[in-house]
Amino acid sequence: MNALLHGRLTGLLVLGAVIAILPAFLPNNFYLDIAILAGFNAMVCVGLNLLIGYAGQISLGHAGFFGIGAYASAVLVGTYGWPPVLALLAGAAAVGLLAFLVAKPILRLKGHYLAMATLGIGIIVSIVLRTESGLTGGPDGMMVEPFRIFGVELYGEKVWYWVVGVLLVGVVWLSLNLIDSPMGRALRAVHGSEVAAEVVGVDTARFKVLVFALSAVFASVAGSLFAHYAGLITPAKADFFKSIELVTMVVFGGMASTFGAVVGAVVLTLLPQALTVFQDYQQIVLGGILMATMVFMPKGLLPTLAALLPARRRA
Amino acid sequence: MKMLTGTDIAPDTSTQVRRVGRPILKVEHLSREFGGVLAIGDLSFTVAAGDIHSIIGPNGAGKTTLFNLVTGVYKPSGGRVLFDGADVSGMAPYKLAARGMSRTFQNLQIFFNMTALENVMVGRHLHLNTRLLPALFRFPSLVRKDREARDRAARLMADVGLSRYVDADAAAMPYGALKRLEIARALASEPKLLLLDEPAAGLNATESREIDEVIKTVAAGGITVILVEHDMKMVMGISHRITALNHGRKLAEGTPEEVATNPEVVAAYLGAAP
Amino acid sequence: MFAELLQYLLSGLTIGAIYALAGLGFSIIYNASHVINFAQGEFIMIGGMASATLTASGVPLPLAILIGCGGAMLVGVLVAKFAVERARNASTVTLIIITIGASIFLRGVAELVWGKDFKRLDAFSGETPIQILGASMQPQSLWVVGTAAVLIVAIGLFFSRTLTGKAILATSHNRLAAQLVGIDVKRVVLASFALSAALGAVGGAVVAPITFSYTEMGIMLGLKGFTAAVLGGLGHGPGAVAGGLIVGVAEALGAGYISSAYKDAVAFVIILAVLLFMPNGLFGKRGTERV
Amino acid sequence: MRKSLLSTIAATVTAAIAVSGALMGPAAAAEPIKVGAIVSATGPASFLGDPEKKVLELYADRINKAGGVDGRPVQLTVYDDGGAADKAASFTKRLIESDGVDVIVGGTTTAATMAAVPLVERAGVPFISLAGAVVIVEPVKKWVFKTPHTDRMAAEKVMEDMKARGLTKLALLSEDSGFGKSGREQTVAVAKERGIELVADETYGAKDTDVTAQLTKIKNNAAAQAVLVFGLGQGPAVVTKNYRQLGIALPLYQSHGVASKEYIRLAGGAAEGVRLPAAGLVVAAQLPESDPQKTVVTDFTKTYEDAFKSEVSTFAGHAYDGLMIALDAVKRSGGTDKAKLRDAIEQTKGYVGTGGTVTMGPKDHMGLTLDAFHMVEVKQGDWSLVK
Repeated sequence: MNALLHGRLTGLLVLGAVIAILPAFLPNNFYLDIAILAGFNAMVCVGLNLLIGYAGQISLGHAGFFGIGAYASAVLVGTYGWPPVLALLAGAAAVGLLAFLVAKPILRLKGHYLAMATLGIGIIVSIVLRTESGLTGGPDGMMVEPFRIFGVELYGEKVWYWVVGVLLVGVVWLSLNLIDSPMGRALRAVHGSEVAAEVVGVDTARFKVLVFALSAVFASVAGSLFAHYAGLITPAKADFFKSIELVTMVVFGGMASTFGAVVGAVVLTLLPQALTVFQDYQQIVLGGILMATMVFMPKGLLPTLAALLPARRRA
Repeated sequence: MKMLTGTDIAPDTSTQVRRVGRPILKVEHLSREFGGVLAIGDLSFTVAAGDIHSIIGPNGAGKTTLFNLVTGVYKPSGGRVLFDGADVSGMAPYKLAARGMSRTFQNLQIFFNMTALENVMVGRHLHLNTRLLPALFRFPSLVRKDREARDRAARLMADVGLSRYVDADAAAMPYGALKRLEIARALASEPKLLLLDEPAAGLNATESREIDEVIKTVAAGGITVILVEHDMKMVMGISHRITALNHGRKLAEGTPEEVATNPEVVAAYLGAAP
Repeated sequence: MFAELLQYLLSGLTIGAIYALAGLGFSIIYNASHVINFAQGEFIMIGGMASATLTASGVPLPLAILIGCGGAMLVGVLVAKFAVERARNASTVTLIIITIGASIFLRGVAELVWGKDFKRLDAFSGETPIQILGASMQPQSLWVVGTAAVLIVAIGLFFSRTLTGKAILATSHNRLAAQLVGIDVKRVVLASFALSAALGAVGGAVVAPITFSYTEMGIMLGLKGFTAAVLGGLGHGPGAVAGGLIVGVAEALGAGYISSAYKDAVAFVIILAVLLFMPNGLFGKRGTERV
Repeated sequence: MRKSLLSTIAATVTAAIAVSGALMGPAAAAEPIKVGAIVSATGPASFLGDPEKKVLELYADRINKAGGVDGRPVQLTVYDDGGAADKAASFTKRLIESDGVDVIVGGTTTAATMAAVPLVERAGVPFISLAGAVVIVEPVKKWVFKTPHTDRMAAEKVMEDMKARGLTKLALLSEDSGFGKSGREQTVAVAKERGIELVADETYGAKDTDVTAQLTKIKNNAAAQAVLVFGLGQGPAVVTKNYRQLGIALPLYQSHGVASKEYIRLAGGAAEGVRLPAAGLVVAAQLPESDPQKTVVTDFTKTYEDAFKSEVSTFAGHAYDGLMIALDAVKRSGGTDKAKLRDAIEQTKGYVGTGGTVTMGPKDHMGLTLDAFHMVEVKQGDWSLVK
């Protein structure tokens, strides 16, 4: 118990420290920008990992929720003049409700059928965003107003870096709390054996729906903030590829590991930028790395590395 | 599988004081078919509170199907199940758990993605705060109760002889220990009725005896036990009452000695026509 | 009015035939290995690109298709051997990521080999439209539908008449039992990938004159193929074919009568609606969990 | 397999170093002129972006071999946005923040351009777009310029031609992309001014492989006398093929978004008789000797076709014009001070390029007039000037 709590705090402290000293090593705003994008992805992945890694349910449609959050902010603030905070909350509430409504029927599905259903939902959302151009600006997206709170406008990489950094630590904290709670154990039990969870009183359907909605809300909030930060949102941020990218980050970093999700998001956000030196070989290298990692480290990066350190495993 | 032999059918009746408790479980005309094949047909029996009630029968007799019907894993095609006087036919397992029914599985259903202790703590689910917000923000009350649950789970593990596995990953434990872990997990939910599906299968003689003791202790603690087991020595040794099944139907019911001497039961086990 | 409906049906059946082939490919691999191969669309792309570029450099069409087909089969076997087989016991998600990695990799190689531009492949028998009761279709559509029909029948015979086919079926029913009766399960998996790749490649070649070929042509076709396979019930061959045709026709009707912009959404709306009521697809077996 | 992948990576790294070495090569002593470019070399607009990328690289190289500009070499950084606006925005950020470029050429598509606009405006970096829509330069943005003709001019040119043929009822089919949407708006506006009636208004997706549904509706519209397609990339080629498949007999117009031989190659025989407005570049040989562009376009065509063994397109020309206008401004402003460079670009006067003669001003950040825009028709697989 103490060891577990201890590990939790250590992890959070390390994460916080890395975030705090990182800017000293980043030469310009471009690198800050990449760090911020990694942070946004990490937030979504920490949430998605609760669903995929801990509760063992697949979603190939989470970019759709990210997209709804982003567009809710873009449209409500830009077109209807809502305060950004209110728009963000409205987006999150709408996504939570939507996720809640669709989750009940689709989470009865198993394995590949669930993959198909979530993929379908994500694609439908992205098609709607792409098509309703009167509202959303169509395939080329729309501009988004800066985020304003208490009369202060959040603008520029230097400001956003700290905003995203603090939020990420917060999201990781929430996730760690959840995992080490009765509800968290119920989620993991759903993954381990649904029927065994049921016979000791776990309403598996309820927890699946709850975690699906929760991870969707994480994605929505990240989407809203991302839209304000980037100043431009396009349906590409809600499409199938983005969903796949998110799942890949979770699995790559290590399923059922909150810090793994963070690591996966960071590595896979940096990778394409680093791979631009490969020019035409970029895709080949990216595809190759994905395959190789999953074939040789099916548990993902962090758990595999952690297993190499036997001392940590004991703790 | 052990064959029924002469020595096996010699229950130690002297220690068996017949207590007739109120009925805790009533199965009435229960049936279930799979694609036209009847797995359970018109089955009725009653389990008295406080008993160790065994269900025996050759492979394919429908014992596990019966467990699945009683615990809500499968929905019955016909008939009903009454638990504590209420009709619970087809009720979801988690609702039955809340009413005080839990079970173990013939094919292990362990949460291999957790530690042994956490497996048992999941068993405490019904007695803990499982709401989202307290979990996310780690309310002090939740942390305190969770700590209690942890201690209690550790005690339960000790009760079933698993003290040395408290911090182990479930995935790293031997088969025999996992069998007991399932019992500990089921007990953690504080059931009134516990269904054990072949708790001794795959265990050696020493381990079987240990399980035997565990079951007796459980029953002594006031928990009704329904037991499916092929180890006839164990069944005959600890059961108050036995229901014998064959081809999904009831073959015989009674005290161990009644059932053991029932020619139909003997025939079914020997594979001969009655 | 009728001509319009017929026009949509013809368009729908043409593209539906390709979805059916892709869906069948998904089902075959799923049966043999319980893997959803997200690189299925890339087999289609390889077929389309190979036949377009080879004919452009003077190779006769049938030979070009054959080479494309062979190339795709080789790629399929390599993917099975070096990626899927090695990760046999990995989780569903991990396997999905592996095949997605493979598809990204293959697209990258294709861009390098063939370039990023669109390739044109001449229609097999001219472009003079065929008029049917006021609707018109490209002669290539007949090639697409005809080829798909022949392949589907051939696959049906393969599974019911040949030893290899039966071995694949046996493996899908019970992997362990198949192994015990002496079926080399690994080879069955390789064979299923080769077979699916061949189906995809031929599909890609016949559809290329209609859609053009380009390195990204397989993405949507692959996804629709997956939809077709799930709609029919995963692992159910005839179901996948029916699923493909249903998706194709529904899309064309949706584009014609509802909104062309929502064409791609039609397939996914259908699949959601079906899964809501039939969690195992239209023809899939209802499984009962063994505990 | 692993081994070959590793050697591939090694080869690529070596190649990358070699390329950057070559770029820095001869005039490495002087401070380079940093030109950034964002093009859609892949994706649905690749047949616009790919030649643009090639031309930029070709001419940067040629200029450097010839001693650079005022003795300073051109250091070109090109990123491929794959046709995605958000990628264009992120690469713009990278060019400005990390690569520290002096001027940016690019934005193959209107969407990519519009995504970059707020960033360059804020950072104060001169930006010359290669995209078609009028929204890029109207209203005028301080740091933003463009080289191609606008969609508005294309609509005007098409309707001029319709009038000449006595046609007054137009069916419009536009792509759902930025270019198509802007084109649609301009067509609607111009039609109103010119007394052309818009009898159908359909859209299609940039990646659609079948548009028979939309065309069937147009076919069944008895009023239509001509059809105009506003789109770029392969979409219009698909439209053209489906158009012939359905046997629609009306005259078919395309926009300048398809002024590339790629379009004719893809659409094949179906493209015969299609008309579109295009810069003189694609009909270089057919231009009269008196045309001021004659020399420029003939030379450019020769250089391009010798280098790449493929036929020149107007898009290659847009990139050429963009690079030349930028470098010309560097020369005139005597350096790479961004504000001075911007002013110099705005003062471009009488520059004869592949798109026409460019004379910009504070209120005109494109500088082209309608007379450099020619109506061409596809005849026997080639462009032919409509007289």
